[in-house]
Amino acid sequence: MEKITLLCFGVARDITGAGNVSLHLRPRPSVADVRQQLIADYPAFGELVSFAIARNEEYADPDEVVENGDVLAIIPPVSGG
Amino acid sequence: MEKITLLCFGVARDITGAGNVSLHLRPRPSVADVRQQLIADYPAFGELVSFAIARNEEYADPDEVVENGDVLAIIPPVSGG
Amino acid sequence: MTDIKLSDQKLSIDAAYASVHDPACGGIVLFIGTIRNHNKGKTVTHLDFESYAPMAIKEMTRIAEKAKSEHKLQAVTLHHRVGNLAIGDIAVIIAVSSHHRKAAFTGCEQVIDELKEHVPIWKKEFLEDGSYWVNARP
Amino acid sequence: MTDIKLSDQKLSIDAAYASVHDPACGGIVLFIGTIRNHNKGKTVTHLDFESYAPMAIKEMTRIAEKAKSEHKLQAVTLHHRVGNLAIGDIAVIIAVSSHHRKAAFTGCEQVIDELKEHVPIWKKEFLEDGSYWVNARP
Repeated sequence: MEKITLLCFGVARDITGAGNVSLHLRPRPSVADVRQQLIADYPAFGELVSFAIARNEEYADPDEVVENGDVLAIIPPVSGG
Repeated sequence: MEKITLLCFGVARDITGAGNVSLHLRPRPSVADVRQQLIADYPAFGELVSFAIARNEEYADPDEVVENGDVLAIIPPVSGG
Repeated sequence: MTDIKLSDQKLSIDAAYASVHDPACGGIVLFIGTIRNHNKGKTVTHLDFESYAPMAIKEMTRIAEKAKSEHKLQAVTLHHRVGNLAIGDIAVIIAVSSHHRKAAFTGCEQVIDELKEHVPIWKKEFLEDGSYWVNARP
Repeated sequence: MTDIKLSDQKLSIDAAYASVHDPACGGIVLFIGTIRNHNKGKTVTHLDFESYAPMAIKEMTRIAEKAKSEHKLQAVTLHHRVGNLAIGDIAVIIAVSSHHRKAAFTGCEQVIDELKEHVPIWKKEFLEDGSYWVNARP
């Protein structure tokens, strides 16, 4: 098992109660695996309109593989402008 | 015959050499008559891309009748903005 | 609200913005037309704007009111400069506020399009080797 | 040129205008997004904007560059405010200059549309009786 840390913003910070959250996953998980584990650990994420995962400051596709050292973030529905 | 005076702006002032121009027409001419007389007296108006006649500060239709006391103006192609 | 002005003084973007700003409206679109340093490959040195003022004000008001009602805008401001203008000077400012930003964009564009077509204002361009009334001759 | 800024200081319309102003371009379009005093029938007292700053800057840059190349714009400026904002404050300014005004309108509208869809900035609205993250929940 590997510890994966994600940055939390907006409603994600409210849900996890902190600026980042750690999940335990097999090594080199896909982005889809990370999403799934996040919802398993924090079911409230399943109640959002949607959310994305960013990898190294870009929107990540579900089948991308998370490498050691990647910076991950939870991106709840944006509302700038 | 009646004297009809038109205000001149932009290139119209250059053509007539003054801020207004007088034409001699039968009483109660149509706007089309005014246009025609203007081109007869100042053929250079026929060389413009187009021009309109305003009656009482509004664009006039060719078949409108010019009444005593109306304020007429020659409106060369506009170029504001 | 519509705010129409024909002025021989410098136009202010802040004043145009303030005139349409409304705490109930989230979206404001501005169009700012400035004097370009060239036209059709020739270098422009400065410009002169002349207007048939009372009719220009009437047409500007009509165009602003029409856009306001057609696109359900909150406020439309239309300020046009006249007189002698230098390169870079602002010739026209259109400001539109709306509850819906799409309507603000469409309304603002309609106002500048119709202004350029109908408002009796004439621009004389001064080039290095002469001057001419824009759009007048083929 | 593109000019991207994420700032916790008041945004300046004049600065945004100046950043795209170019004597070769006659047309400038600005979009200004301000804080509304109501949303869905509720009275808003103030707002908090949070961002994932490095990613927000990347997305803003990508969106501005894309609009610039797709619509052949001369310059695109995109300034967004973060932190605590009051009613009437400016949240975002987009300024676009172009040789063709139609492209300036289309490009400016595209930038605000894409910003609202993609840029990682989150708005928390404070009402008289509570607060919530806008768009987060159904």
